[in-house]
Formats: sequence, structure tokens, C-alpha cells
Amino acid sequence: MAELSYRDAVAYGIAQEMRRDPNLVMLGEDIAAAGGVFKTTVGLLDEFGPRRIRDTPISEQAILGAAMGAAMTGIPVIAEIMFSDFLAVCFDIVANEMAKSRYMTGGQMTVPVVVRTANGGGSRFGAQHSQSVENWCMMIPGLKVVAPSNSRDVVGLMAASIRDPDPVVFFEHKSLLATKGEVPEGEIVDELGKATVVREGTDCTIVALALMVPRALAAAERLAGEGISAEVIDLRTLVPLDTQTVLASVAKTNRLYTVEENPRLCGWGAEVASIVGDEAFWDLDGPLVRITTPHIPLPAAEALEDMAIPSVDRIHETITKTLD
Amino acid sequence: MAELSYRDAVAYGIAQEMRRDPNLVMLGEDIAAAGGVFKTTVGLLDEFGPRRIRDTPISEQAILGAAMGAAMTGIPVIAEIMFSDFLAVCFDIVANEMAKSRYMTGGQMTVPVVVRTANGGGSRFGAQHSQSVENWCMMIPGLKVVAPSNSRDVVGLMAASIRDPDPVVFFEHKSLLATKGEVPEGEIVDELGKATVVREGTDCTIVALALMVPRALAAAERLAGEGISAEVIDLRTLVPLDTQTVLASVAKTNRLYTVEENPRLCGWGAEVASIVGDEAFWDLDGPLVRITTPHIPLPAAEALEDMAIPSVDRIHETITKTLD
Amino acid sequence: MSTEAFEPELMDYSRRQPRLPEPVIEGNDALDIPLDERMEMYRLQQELRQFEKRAYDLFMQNLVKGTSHLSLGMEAVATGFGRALRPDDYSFATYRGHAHTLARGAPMGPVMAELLGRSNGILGGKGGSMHLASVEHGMMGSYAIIGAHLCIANGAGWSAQLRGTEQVAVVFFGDGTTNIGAFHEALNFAKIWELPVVFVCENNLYMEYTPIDLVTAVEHPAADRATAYGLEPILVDGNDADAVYDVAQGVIETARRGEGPSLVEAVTYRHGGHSRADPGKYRPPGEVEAWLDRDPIITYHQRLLRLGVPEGDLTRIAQDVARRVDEATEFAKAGPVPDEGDLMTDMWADGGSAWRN
Amino acid sequence: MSTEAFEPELMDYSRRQPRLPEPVIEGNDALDIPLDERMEMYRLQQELRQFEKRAYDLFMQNLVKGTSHLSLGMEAVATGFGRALRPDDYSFATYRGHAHTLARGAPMGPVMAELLGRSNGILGGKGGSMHLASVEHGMMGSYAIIGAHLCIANGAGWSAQLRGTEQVAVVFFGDGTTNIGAFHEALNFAKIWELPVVFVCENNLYMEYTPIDLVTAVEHPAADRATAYGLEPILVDGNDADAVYDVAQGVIETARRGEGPSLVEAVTYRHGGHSRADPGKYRPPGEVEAWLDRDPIITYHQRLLRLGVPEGDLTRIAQDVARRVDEATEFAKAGPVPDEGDLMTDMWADGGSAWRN
Ligand SMILES: Cc1ncc(C[n+]2csc(CCOP(=O)(O)OP(=O)(O)O)c2C)c(N)n1
Ligand SMILES: Cc1ncc(C[n+]2csc(CCOP(=O)(O)OP(=O)(O)O)c2C)c(N)n1
Ligand SMILES: [Mg+2]
Ligand SMILES: [Mg+2]
Repeated sequence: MAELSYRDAVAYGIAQEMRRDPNLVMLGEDIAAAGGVFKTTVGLLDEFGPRRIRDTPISEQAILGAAMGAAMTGIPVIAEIMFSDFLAVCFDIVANEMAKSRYMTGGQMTVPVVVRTANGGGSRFGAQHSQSVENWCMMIPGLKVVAPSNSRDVVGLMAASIRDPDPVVFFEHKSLLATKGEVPEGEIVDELGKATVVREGTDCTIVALALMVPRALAAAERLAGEGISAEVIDLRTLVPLDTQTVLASVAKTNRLYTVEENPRLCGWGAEVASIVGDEAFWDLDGPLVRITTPHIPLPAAEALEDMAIPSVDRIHETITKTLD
Repeated sequence: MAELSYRDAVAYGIAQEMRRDPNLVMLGEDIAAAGGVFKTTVGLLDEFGPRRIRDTPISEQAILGAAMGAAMTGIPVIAEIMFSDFLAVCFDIVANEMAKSRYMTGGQMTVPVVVRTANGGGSRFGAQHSQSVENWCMMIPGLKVVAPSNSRDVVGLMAASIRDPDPVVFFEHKSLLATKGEVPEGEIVDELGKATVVREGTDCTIVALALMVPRALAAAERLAGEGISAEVIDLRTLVPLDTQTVLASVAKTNRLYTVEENPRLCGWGAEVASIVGDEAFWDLDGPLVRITTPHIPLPAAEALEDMAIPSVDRIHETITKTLD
Repeated sequence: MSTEAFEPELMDYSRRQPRLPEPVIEGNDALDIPLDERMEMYRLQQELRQFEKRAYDLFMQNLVKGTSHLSLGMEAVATGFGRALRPDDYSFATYRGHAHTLARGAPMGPVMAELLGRSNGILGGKGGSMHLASVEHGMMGSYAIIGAHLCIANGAGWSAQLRGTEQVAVVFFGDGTTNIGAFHEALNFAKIWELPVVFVCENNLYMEYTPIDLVTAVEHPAADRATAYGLEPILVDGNDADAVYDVAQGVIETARRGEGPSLVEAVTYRHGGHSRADPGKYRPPGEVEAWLDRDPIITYHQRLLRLGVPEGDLTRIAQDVARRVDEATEFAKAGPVPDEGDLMTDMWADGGSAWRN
Repeated sequence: MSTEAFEPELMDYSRRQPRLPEPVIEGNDALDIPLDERMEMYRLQQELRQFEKRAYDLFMQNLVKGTSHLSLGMEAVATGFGRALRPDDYSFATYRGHAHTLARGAPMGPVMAELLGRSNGILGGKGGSMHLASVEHGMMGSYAIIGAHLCIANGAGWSAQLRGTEQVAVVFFGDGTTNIGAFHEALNFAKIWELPVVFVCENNLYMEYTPIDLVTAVEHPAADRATAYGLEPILVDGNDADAVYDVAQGVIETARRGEGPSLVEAVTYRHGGHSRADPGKYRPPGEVEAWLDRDPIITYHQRLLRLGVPEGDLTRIAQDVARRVDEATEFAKAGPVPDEGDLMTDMWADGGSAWRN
């Protein structure tokens, strides 16, 4: 059992898989010699060499195209897109190519690509370097979507993503990079599509993801002090979506809250709330409540950004106000 | 009152606005001499000349960049992106630039661009030319989203979109192009953010958009024959979203169905269902039900495509099965 | 250029000067290509031509739905490259990919069945005309959104480089495609990694309905840009299968030896419209006719006669192909329409499409 | 190139050969630029330098959050172009946009306040360092995702062309940006429409931490690609404000006369790291030092002395600028932090952000 930062867990998880599969390669901007602009790939060039860990030009379409083409022809690839906002410059390859090629060809293509990308706010980087864009990918049929909240899950879900034969978009949260967590010794491999109940409770269910998980837990802690027992679920992967864990929890607590970092409209919270509102309607004792960033671009100033992204205070306050 | 096809209504609506505003220009691939690959811009080159109606190379980023830059500096622009699937090749400009520039600059920029694009399935064009991607835009703060279901609305909403000082994505449905409808004489200008109750009813509310509107109406007709009174709402615009009309309807009918063409996850139906599940929870007499295309890329074969997109049969059947 | 575009009368593209073909290069008779290879190229061009003519007839009978983009008149490019590739090489095509798919050896029946949306189609009906692929023949797909596949082809080249297999990836695209961003990214990337990729621009003078010269800053959309990627400009007569074959052998060999990518511009012309919906009215009078005279199959036929091949041999090949096209048509028409069971398969590698538990 | 990249030791970029600057071109002393213009350029370079040094100090004091990209060492480019523009011309910059914003006359105080996230910031704190804009000064924004703004600048040029105002749009971008698709689309588009746009590549030899030559198929990432867009290659010493000014005047005049776009590559160097977080360790020994010797301000100072300007005049300018930077700092520090009321404003032109009724 070692304590690892979320940042270090990224390289640790990749290294675990690169040792296992000598075919696995990685490419991206400034990932090799520099160890990545977030220092999430430090040490990989040294261990695996320049053939397997390669720097690229600023050509995101070329990066993901190369990843996809190599994957289709037998080489599994990890591709880094430095900030998740930049998925927009290569969205055609993400949404129209990788995601669809298998279906379109009647199953002829297999595309084992993991697109790793730094996601989310809290770094005061402004509207073009802070977005939470899990929903950009969740809404595209043919993509799997993963977003770990802690160091151990980074390793386990990285392994699962790399071993998955389908394209996976793997969101590393910028504001979690410095957080530390225990990572057990030995190989860690999770399964995609398994949420975790990170805190048990009976009065309401809070479903969260990535940076929102520690915030939901802190809010639940505070609620506990006030006699409210909140169950907190870390979704971990959006596709596949572990609806059973959510539905089972709501069957017990009878109330659903989702806590999302993406802007208001059409986020995963809307999807989860809608599923619950359909399949667990008769379990519900009150409204389906989503807590999200407002539907605005993220502002740069510290004060403004902190108001925008759901905080422990806002989660706590929303629940106390709406739970009876 | 003239009868116009939805296709002809596009050019008719654009012409109305080009006559009013001599600054308004339009650009896109094959829109000028050829009148557009869907023949939605026929006649505009003749009337307004090559300075205002211009063909471009296959350079969608250049097209939308030019539109945005001109709009920022005083020239309102209509830009055509031939198929809405191609928004992916210029998604950075759509999602990260146009949508955010006003907010990021503290209100310094105004971007009066209308991005017109052919959306939706039913033409057997396969997975890369058939998508319904309203949600790609709805989820982006800073974009307005419009999707008319009939000829008259094409004209009225086109005028509203063009006159709106903010970026608007205007979805023209490929499978509605040949449909005809009455268009009143004289200037028609609608307001964005107003849904229409296209059929009144008391037993359930069906919320639909674009091609799904006639299908929802046909299903309601069939339901009426079976003694079920369905109210049908044509949303017309997704942003701004007319939640009041939806909430008022659900307050009356106590049941919500959404009928969407986009694939299952994170569509506008999830957003509408979630809003209702939050704000009208106590009005509801039963589950929130979404009828969508399954979460798959659209297949090309006629038989498969018809199974995928919500049909009158499927809408009818889902409602009869779930409404008690 | 821009000034010209602003001349109202020139916006009616059919009133511009026609762009006429260069004369046939009879000297190419002397290219060092064995006669039996030439006979194979004749056969292949016949296959592509007759297959697509049949496909066209089937559209007219409303048996093919959706859209379809034929390469009638452009067969020499698919032929010259198709014949120069090794069976384990990779091809990538656009929506205009029937010829490139067949040229790799994909069977006509399943390809035809795909156009008809049948479950015995080569993609089970899921992809249709614009997405033909046959991985077992090295045909790695047809891509219907301009640009992406140039980048994807790089990946196949990279993979070959990593695996040390000396496979080559060839990617076909149109003149209009040279103006999209992905073209630029792909070429630069291929060169800096010295990938075994051959980029083939089929310059048929038009994007959809717009003449390429009106929207391109250089005369030769691909060749005039080669130096921007550290590459040699290579222009070839795209209506002469021998010329194409000769160039193809060279650039493929270069790639195979690990000496990096090439960019080839093959000038050609499509006889018909851009797609099913297009009557091609934007083309100035005389232009189509001039290119019909330069039909790659007619001129190849003439070359073979000049080289002493008896007319009867050629007729027999054409007849044999016709019979095979008939068989393919029967195979396709006999195919069942896909059913509910097919809809939800093959999104994921496990064969299904479940996104939840 | 690729082979080199595969040499493990060369993957440690700090072990590569340093890329040294060309010597100062003393002949540029003789360029036909009035002395008072040169004094203005001296002042402007001092402003850019001293402002950014102060910004750096404020980061170190943790008063600036987030990230920030300085152009210390690159001031001559912003200066030469900034001074050559007409007040109603348009500029477009990247995230490395402090200098370009100030060079258009945006006031230092509000720019500094923006870096500090204050509500008296030039964007009200909403944009931050990477998104500086001042529409009233023709500074049309700083764009933090590589590529897009080249396309957007075309639009400003198109608008000027349509309105017949003879305004010109100048767009600044880095060497690394020449490898993204939008670069290609923008250049071709500008040329075919003969837009009044000047594309200025500030080639500082690195993208973030990767040397540009390792990822680019040509030696001069912009100039060697000009012909691919029907343009002349133009290379200029980006560390000499006079040289830049001279070239700028020419290309801006060309654009203003309606003779279309230009592409200029100005070779320069950033003294510091890419951004706040970067110590710049990937640079070979001797490289930074050599470029520090070629500091554009020091060499410009020397030129002015050679031209007979008394040292005291230059000192007074520097001191005056220092005072104004102090004032700007005070202005910024005194600014209030934005509050709840500011969060939901200015998404739409109506001033608000409502997406529903
Ligand atoms: C990104 C994108 N933009 C536009 C289109 C629509 N489109 C399909 S084919 C075509 C013309 C392509 O021209 P070219 O590259 O010359 O190929 P050709 O069709 O002549 O073979 C266009 C504009 C598309 N498929 N993808
Ligand atoms: C599309 C995109 N990819 C990657 C980045 C991350 N990034 C920011 S600056 C930069 C390097 C840019 O290099 P260059 O164009 O030379 O400009 P410089 O920073 O040297 O001024 C990179 C890769 C980005 N902002 N946008
Ligand atoms: Mg073409
Ligand atoms: Mg640089």
C-alpha cells in the first residue's frame, strides 16, 4: 500500500499496462521529454523509450487519427489531448470516426484507443481551459467515458480502459491532481461500469463524479451532523452507466440529488435524473434535484470560478432546503 | 397565404431578412450558384448577388471563423454547415469561440451569426450524415438553438434567429424539406423561446421537436381514437427553452413524454424530463418517459434506420403501455 | 481569383472556360509494365466501370436508397494503385469508395448487397454506400466526412512502422479535401514521423458543384503544396492506369523501404454528377464531352490494341465481367432485409450496444 | 527528423544543439523610419517589458492566479506591428497576448487588474490573462485554443472588405500553431477571397516544451509554407523592431490597397518558460544566454545611441514607464473582487444569461 498523488497515479497506471503489453504506445503534445504539462506522464519516456512514448506537433486531429488508425490495425494506443476543451478541435475523429467505425462497418473494426485528457475547473484558467466536458462524450454512441475521483481508481480504471477493446475517453480532473490516496500494491484492474457507494445513508442519494465526489462527501458529512443521512455514489464511469447501483440506492433513500460540474443543460445529471424519474418514479418521495455549474462559460477570476462550480456549501444548502 | 415547402421556406425566410438588412451576408459550400445541396438557398444568388451570397472551400473552420469575425465587426452573417454532423469539424469555433467570446470579454463582443445546418435522419445516408445533434449545441452555454418543424416556423424562426444578436444554431430537418405548409403573406418574425401547443389534450403531455412533431401528432391522433387525450408541444427552440409551456401542460395532464430523434444519452429530452421531475414533481401521476433513438450510430439500410428513429407506432405503443 | 468570383456571370459556373484534359500520352505505351499486368488492369477497370453502371441502374430502379457517389471516369486511379499494392497493405477511401473497395479484391456481391441495404451486404447494411470496408482485403474503410481519414491512414502507417511489417497505407481523397485542416495536419505528421503512407489526391476538378480553382489558392491543390511538407510534387495523368501504376509502384516502394510518405496528385474527371442527386449542370459545355473522349477505359483499350492484344481477348474480359456483375446483382437482390436483431449489434467489441446495466 | 526523434538522447531536448540567434543587422539603422517613431517604439518596448516583469512579480506574490504566458524577449514583434497599424485596424492574439493588447493602446491599469481577477479588469475578471481584449482599441481578443483565431481574423478582414473601410486585420500566432488544421484553412481562405489580413507567425523556436523543428516538416514553419497559399515567403528578424516595422508597413499597405493577405514569419525567442509553470529546462545550455544578448530592447537602445539619441532621453522614458507601471499596479490592487452579481451577466447581448423562461 503506497500513498500516491492522483497525478502520479496516472503514470503509475499507464506504466502497469505498458509493462504488461509491449505493443501499447502513447502519443501527445509534450508528454515524452517534458512528462506532460500536468506532469502526469513523468518517467514513462525513461522506462519505455521514445518508440513507445512520443511527442507530437499541435495537431489534435493528427494525434487522434494516428491513434485510431494504429488501433484499427493492431496497436493499442493511449492518446493525450492536453485539455479536454481541445476535444473540440478533433471532435470529428472522436464523435464521428472512433465512435462509429465499428458499427458502421458491421463489426469489422476494433478501436482500442484511450483518449486521456485533463478535465474540469478550479485552476482559474478561464473558459477555454476549464470545462467539464464528460457530456460531450457521453452523448455520443460508441464511446465509453471514465472519470475517476481518486488515485486508486485512476490506476484501476486506467487499466480497465486500456484493456477495453473499444474507444474510451478518460477524464483526469485537474483539481484532483494534487490529492493523495492509498494505492494497494500489485496489479489493479477495475471493471468499467461499476459505481461505488462511497458513503452509505438512508435519507437521500447524492450521485457525484470526479471532483464532485469529495465535495459531495464533505456535504454529506455536514448533513450527518444535522441528522440527515446521505448516501453518496461515485459514478466512476458514465458509459457504461451503473444504473443498478443508483436505482438500488434511490429505492432505499427515496430521494435523488446529482452533483455535476458541467454546465446546466444536458449533463449526465439530467440523464441519471431522467432514468430515475422513469424507472424509480414510484420510489421517489420528492423532486429530482440537480446541482450543477450554471449554464455559463467558466469565468477566470478566482472569486467568480468558485461561485460557479458546485461547492460543499451549495450542495449542503440545496439539500437542506429541498429535503423534508 | 401561400403554400411553401419547408425547403423553399428556408430561402424565403432568408430573403425576407436580406431585403431588410443590406449588411446581412451568407456563406457556405455550394450555396450560391448551386442553390445549396438541399436546394434550400435557390434564388438567393440571383437576388442578392455574389457579394452577399458566397461559395466557400471545404473549410468549415474557415467558414465559421469568417462568420464570427465578420459578425464581431459589424456584419451579421448566416453560415451554412452542409450537414449538422460536420459541426464536429468546426466544433471548436462553435463551442469554444462563438459561444464564449461575449462572456469571456466581459461583454465586449457581439456575435450575430446564424449557423444553418441540415439535421436529422430518414434519408438513408448512414451514421455520418444523419445525426440529430441539437444536443451538441444545447449543452454549450452561449448558443441559442432553434429547430423548426414546419414551413411557417422556418420563416418566423429564421427571422428571429437572424435578428438575434447572439449566435444561433438553426437546424433544418432533412426529412421535413419536402413537406408543405401554409405561410402567411407579409413579414413573419417569431420570438425565440416560445413553444407551441400544437394539440390540446388532458391525459398526457408529449413534447417533441422538428421531425418528431408530426409523428407525435399522428400518435396523438391514434391515441385519441382509443380515448386517450394527448397534448402535443412543439418546442421549436431549445435555447431559450420555454419551460413554462411545458410545466403548465404537465400541471394539467400530469404525465410527461418526450420524443427525441437524438440518441438516448443526454438529449434535450433528459433536460426537459429533469426539469419537470424537479419543478413539477408533485404534479406527476406517473413516470417521466423519454422516447428516443437508441444509443447507437444511425444505420444506413432503410429497414434499420426506420427501426431506430422513433416512429408513430413506437410513440403510440410506448404511451399506451405506460399510461394508465 | 477572388475578383473573378465577384463577376456575377462567372458565378454561373457553367459559363466559365471548360477545363479540358491533356492529350493521351502515347509514350506511356512504352512503360515497363508486363502485358499480363496490363490485362489485369484492363479487367479491373472493366469491373469498376460495369459494377458502378449497374449500381446506377439499381438507383434508377429505386433499389438503392440514400445517396451514392460514383467514380465513373476515374477508374484508372483505383486500378493503378490497387494493382500496385501488396495484399496486406492498407487502403482508405472517401464516400466515393466503391472502386477502391473492389480494387482491393472485396467481392462484388456483398458490396452490391450493401448498396441495397441487405443483411448480406459487406457491412450487414449498417454502413451503406459511403462506408464500404473490407478489413480482410486491407480496405480499411470509406470515410464520409472530409479530412479525417488522412489522419487515420497515418495511424495504419505508424502501426506498420511499429510492427516492422513493411506494410504501406494508401489514402485516396479529392481535390476539395486539400482545403480542410485535417489534410494539413496529416501531411505534416506523416512527414515528421516518416510514416509509410501514400496520399493520393484524385483531382477531378470539382468539389461538389464548385470548380476547385475558385476555392483553392494554388493551381494544383495537392502538388503545389507538397513542399510545405518537405515532399516532392508529383503530378500524374489520372486517366492512364499505366501512368498511375508506374507512379504508384515508386511511391509505395519508397514508403515500404522506410523512406517516408509521398503526396500524389492524379488529374482525372468524373463523368457523372457528384452524387445521385446531381445532374452536373455546373459544367461548361464541351467539358464532359472532352473528358468522355479521354475515357480511361477506351484509351486503355486502344493502348492494348496498339500493343498487339487481339480485340477478342478484350471483349471476352468485358463479357466475363458483365456476367460477374449480373451474379453480384442477383446475390444482392436475393439478400434478406436486416431485421430487429441486427439493429443493436456491433457497437461494442462484445458484439452488443449496452450502455448500462 | 524522425530518425533524430528516435535517438533516445535527443529526446532530452536540452541535449540538442542550441539554436542561436542571427547577429544584429546594423544595416537596419539606415531603414527609413523617422526618429520620433523610433522613440515611440523604444517607449512601447519598455512598456511591454516592464509591464510583463511586473506581472511576473505579481505571480510570484500569488496575486495572479491561474496561468499566464509572457512574451519577454519578443517585444519587437508586437511593437513593430502595433506601431504600423491604424487605430481602426484589428488585432487578434493568442493566450500570449499581453504585449499585443498594450501595443494597441489598451490602458495598463485595467489590463493588470484583469490579471489579478478584479472587477475593474478590462474583462471584468471574466476572461483573465489568456483572453485579453479591448474592442475600442481594435484589439479583438486573445484566443487560448490554438488555431481558431486565424479563421476569425479572416472574418474581420472580410467585414472590412464588405464595408469598404480599408481596415486591416493582423493576427499573431506561434510557430507551433502552423501545424494545426485551422492555420491551413485560414490561409487558403484569406488568399482566395483576397482578404486584408496579415498573418504573423512569431517563431520563438518552441511550442510548449518541444522544439518546433522536431514536429515540423519544414525549416521555417510559416515562410516555407507561404507558396502553398499562393503567397510570398517573408522572413523577418523578430528581435528588431525596425525590421518588423518596415515589413509590417509593407504588408499592411498591401492589404489596405485590396491586394490581399500576407504571411510573415518573425524569428524571435522567449526569455522565460512557456507559462508560469515552466522553468524552461528543455533548452540547451547557452541558448537562452545567446538570445539574452540579442535582447530586442538592449539592441534597440544601442541603435538609438548610435543614431545620436542622448542616453538621458532613454533613461527618462524608462523611468516614466516604470512610474506608469506602478500606477497600473496600484489601480489593479485597489480593484474590488467580482461578486455574485457579476457571475451571471454578459453571456447574451441583453446582458444576462437566461436560457429559460
Ligand atoms: C467536412 C465535410 N464538409 C463537407 C462535406 C460535404 N461534401 C461531401 S463530398 C464534398 C466534395 C468533396 O470534393 P472532393 O474532395 O474534390 O472529392 P470528390 O467528391 O470530387 O471525389 C463535399 C463538400 C463533407 N462530406 N465533409
Ligand atoms: C488546440 C490546442 N492544442 C494545444 C494547446 C496547448 N498549448 C498552449 S500553447 C501551446 C504551444 C503553442 O506554441 P506556439 O504556437 O509556438 O506559440 P508560443 O506559445 O510559442 O507563443 C500549446 C501546445 C492549445 N492551447 N490548443
Ligand atoms: Mg473533386
Ligand atoms: Mg512558439
